[in-house]
Amino acid sequence: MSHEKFMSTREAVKRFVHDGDSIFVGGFGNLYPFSLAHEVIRQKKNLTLVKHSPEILGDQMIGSGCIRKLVFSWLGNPSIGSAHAFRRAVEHGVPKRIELEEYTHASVTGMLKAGAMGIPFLPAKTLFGSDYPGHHPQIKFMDCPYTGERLCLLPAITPDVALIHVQRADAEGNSHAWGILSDIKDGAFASKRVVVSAEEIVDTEVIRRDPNRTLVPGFMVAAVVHDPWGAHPSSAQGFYDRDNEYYLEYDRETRSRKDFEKFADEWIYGVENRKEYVSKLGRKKLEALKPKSYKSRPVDYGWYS
Amino acid sequence: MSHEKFMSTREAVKRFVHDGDSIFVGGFGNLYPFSLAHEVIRQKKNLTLVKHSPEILGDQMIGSGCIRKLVFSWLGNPSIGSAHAFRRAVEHGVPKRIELEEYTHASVTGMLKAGAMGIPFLPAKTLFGSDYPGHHPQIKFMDCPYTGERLCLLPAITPDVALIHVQRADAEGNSHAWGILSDIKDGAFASKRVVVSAEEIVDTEVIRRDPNRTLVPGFMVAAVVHDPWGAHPSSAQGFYDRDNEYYLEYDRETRSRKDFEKFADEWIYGVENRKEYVSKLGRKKLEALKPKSYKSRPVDYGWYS
Amino acid sequence: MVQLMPTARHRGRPAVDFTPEEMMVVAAARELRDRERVFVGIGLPVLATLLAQRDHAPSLLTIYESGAIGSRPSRLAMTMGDPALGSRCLAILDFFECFATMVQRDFVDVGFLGAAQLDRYGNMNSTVIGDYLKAKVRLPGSGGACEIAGNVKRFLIIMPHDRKRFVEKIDFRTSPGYLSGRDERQREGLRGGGPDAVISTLGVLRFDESGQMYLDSYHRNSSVGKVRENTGWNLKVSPKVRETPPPTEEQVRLLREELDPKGIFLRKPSA
Amino acid sequence: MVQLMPTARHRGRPAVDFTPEEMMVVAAARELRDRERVFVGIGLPVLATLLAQRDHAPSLLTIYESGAIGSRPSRLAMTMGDPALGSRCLAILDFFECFATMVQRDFVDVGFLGAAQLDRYGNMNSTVIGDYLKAKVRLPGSGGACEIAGNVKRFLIIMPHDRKRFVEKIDFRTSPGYLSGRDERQREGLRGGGPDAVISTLGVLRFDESGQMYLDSYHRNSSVGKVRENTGWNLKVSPKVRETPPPTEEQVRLLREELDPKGIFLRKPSA
Repeated sequence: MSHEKFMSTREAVKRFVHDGDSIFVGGFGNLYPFSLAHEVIRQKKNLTLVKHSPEILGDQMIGSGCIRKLVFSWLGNPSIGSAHAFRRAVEHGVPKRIELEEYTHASVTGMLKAGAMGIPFLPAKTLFGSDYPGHHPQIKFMDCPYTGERLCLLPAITPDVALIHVQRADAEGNSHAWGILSDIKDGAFASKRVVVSAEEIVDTEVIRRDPNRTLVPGFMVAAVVHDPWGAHPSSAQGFYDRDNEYYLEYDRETRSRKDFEKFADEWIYGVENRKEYVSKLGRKKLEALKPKSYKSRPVDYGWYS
Repeated sequence: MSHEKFMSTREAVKRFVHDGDSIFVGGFGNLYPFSLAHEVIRQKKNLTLVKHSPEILGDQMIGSGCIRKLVFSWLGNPSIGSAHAFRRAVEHGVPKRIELEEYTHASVTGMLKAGAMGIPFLPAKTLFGSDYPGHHPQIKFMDCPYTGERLCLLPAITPDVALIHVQRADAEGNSHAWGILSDIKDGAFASKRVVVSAEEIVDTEVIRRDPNRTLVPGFMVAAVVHDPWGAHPSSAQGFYDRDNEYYLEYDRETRSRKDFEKFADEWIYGVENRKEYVSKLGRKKLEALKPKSYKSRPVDYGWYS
Repeated sequence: MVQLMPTARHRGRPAVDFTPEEMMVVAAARELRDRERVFVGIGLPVLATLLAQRDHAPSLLTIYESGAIGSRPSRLAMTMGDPALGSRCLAILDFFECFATMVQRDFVDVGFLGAAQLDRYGNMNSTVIGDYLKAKVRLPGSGGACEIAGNVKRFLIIMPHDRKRFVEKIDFRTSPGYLSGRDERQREGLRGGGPDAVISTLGVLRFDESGQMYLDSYHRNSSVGKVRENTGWNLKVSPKVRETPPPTEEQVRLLREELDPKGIFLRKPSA
Repeated sequence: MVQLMPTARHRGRPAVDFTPEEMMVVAAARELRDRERVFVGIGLPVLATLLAQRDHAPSLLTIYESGAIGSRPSRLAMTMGDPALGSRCLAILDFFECFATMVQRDFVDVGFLGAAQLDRYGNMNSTVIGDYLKAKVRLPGSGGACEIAGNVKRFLIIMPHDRKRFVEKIDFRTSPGYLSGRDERQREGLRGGGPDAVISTLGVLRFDESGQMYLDSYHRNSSVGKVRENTGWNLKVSPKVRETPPPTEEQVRLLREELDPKGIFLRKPSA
């Protein structure tokens, strides 16, 4: 097997994220691909972002002017409050207006599920009695031909590229992940291309020893990047905790456009790559985020000969 | 936590499988619940069986007169040939006529998926150009309101009870399984009750150390049974191989109704439970079916405090 | 680590010293019954659930939106996707799968919701203050609120009580309560029982046969008058209205010493 | 264990001694290109895929109906759900998921099918001989054949060649070929390219512009006449018809010594 998919974060974003693309980012609290997203910001792409809960990853992309359209269902700073750049964009068009296509968690992730399943829509029991469908006529309703009940139809979304972060992958992109997996699999399967960043690059043998742990098979992966701490400030189950101080700081220090830019200058533009970012975080911070160990018991797949 | 769900195979089947029920059995080559199915036969239930590929487990239930209706997509003796009892039932009504509701693999499992998802139907791209829909008007077609393309609709199936076999479960029914999982999860989630048999009963701590491995959460499980070798003659990944000799013998020795009954007398009615069945198999056979070891590497979930 | 040891429900002396937030958590915990399956939200709902497990509902099953089932967090979870929820739980589902196979499939007994605005029928806005296309204040949005409101057997609303939030007319209907009454909720194709109770900083409110909110009890240091004053419509009051039974000393101790010892969601009482 | 070491394709001396089944496997393997994603069936298709990987397509990706992706079985798999496929593969999908996210989502390049009856348009019957409601011979049924036929980019049919199987009219249409021609296949809403080739015990057959089968090459010890004799309709023959290039000695050696040493799917040649 060749390792032609294995490359730097910069090259992966340059080759596989294009202006005008719709991009999906995986994760929920756990495993947000911050390193890939920061590189997208550094390369000043102009994108549609599809993500039920982009939280401050989305806020940073919006504040940096990378997002022209947002397909989402929740955008705040979790447990803390507002995502300020998002509010500035919506309330004041700063730094630029963004188009909103807004639904709910189940509808945005259901649209990706439909995309992953290769069907044009998925029926669901949601959005009844809500004002969202009135604003977004893509949502249709029908009477079930079997039960007569009213159903909401979620049209498929198939993003151009999925950015995901996982705990370990081989050089072909076969990706193991654990803990809260959220929409990573559905989003990756729905997308036309997948870019994976991983805490560890492992031999394919590690993957083959536990194929049920594979969240995304390598054949659908375009690029593989080795980015330890690539999900910081979100968590990576077993590797590090969410950095709550960062989230609090982000809340305090991005309340104006000028402050946001200062923050971005320091933490996004001011570093070349995740390696520099990590050394800027400092050893003390990194140590504080590491959990104690709590391991699974191995399972035996058996060698059949 | 109480252990009120933990019981004998006989009690589990007696309490949770009722005459007239529709039952689902999990697995595909790997992890067929043969022990539970044999107990169903011993208790002479009268059932609808929902299973894309019931293979000889279904054949034994049909031959024993337990099945009045079959919802399926393939029934043979894999790699060997016909399922003789199934053929006798369909071709000659022996030992009794069975009603067939017949589709394809993706349609039967898609109907269970719809049931698991809590929606009345799932659109799919299958069954076009096939004679099945003409025989089974439950299949409807529609034009997609988004793309205009023709879609096949798979109505949800929600069986009364799912019988599944897994590698390990705790006494509450939280079930770990690995290897080829097939339809076990969708079938269990679609069903009103779940009965689990397991190779090993483990402490809940083993489950909590690897929650991504949980295929079926205990809260939806009605009964848990400890049945080592419970999937024989099919395989249980890591525990034992498929018993090909059994399948060949079954092909040779069930070609007439009389021969079938002799076979069933010996291997189903002639044993009280799986324990007797296993000792009848004999140590030599059991040893021959055990694979060499091939273990996963543990993963670290981290202890966050 | 949270132990699931039950303690008797209303046993123990009533506390004298407790905060409005502590009262809310205790009142919410009381709404939960043993063995129920609870769709938990971060913040006060987590505390209410943990307290109920310690207090009277040891076999309560938690389901987090992130797909973690039966978590026993070794510390308070800060977000739905917190690794403290992903470690040591019983099962983890994918995100959409959790909605489909748990909420939509009818496995959830109780949900928790909050909102920026609430009307008399329990309809909620967590999307925008002002016009949707010309936001005065842009809020985070529905998240999973709309599907919880539209599917689970019943849900509880927890929120601060003032006239900006308890309003005659909400600016945007993010999540349905009873719409304009229980009948309309059913006609609209909504499932589940709708809002069961509102636990506010001032009292506990429930819904009558028509689906309209009424005051059932007011907390210590609140009153019927104070609640009505802080409500943006002419609020109905139960003829049996009374003071909300205060927390027990043990409940307050559990909250302060074991469940939120760092005061992350429950500010410590000012000395 | 199967090594993915490529060997040159047509290099090596043509074999003199080979069985019709070996010819079929080699002919099928030749239809597979490197890096294609193949939906594999048990039996001869497994052998064709393993042979292609050894012969000229080292990066062929296998997807089994059971959801196992990239398996490297340490022995021949006896069923789709064989634990030899579940161990040492790259990923495992659930059963319906494999259909949805692989076949329906258009990730599959090539599929393999067989049938009890086949007509000139590549339509297949694997359900019943006789009337569906009064079966003369009840066959196992579609399995996944119908969805493979209706979705993958192209598929290959492998089956024994005789007049009972190559028939004017099939008793039941389990899986669609070109229906009554390529146009109708498209009109019906079918996806994928339809049948690409039939590899029979007697020859290799392909489909013309209208979707009708024609003989492209006949195997050693077969002939145009023998193929037409064993076909239940007036079979078209390519003007360029020729003998199917025989396997190489190395291909036969691989099949006999490494891929199916026990002769599970390939009977040994009678001495």
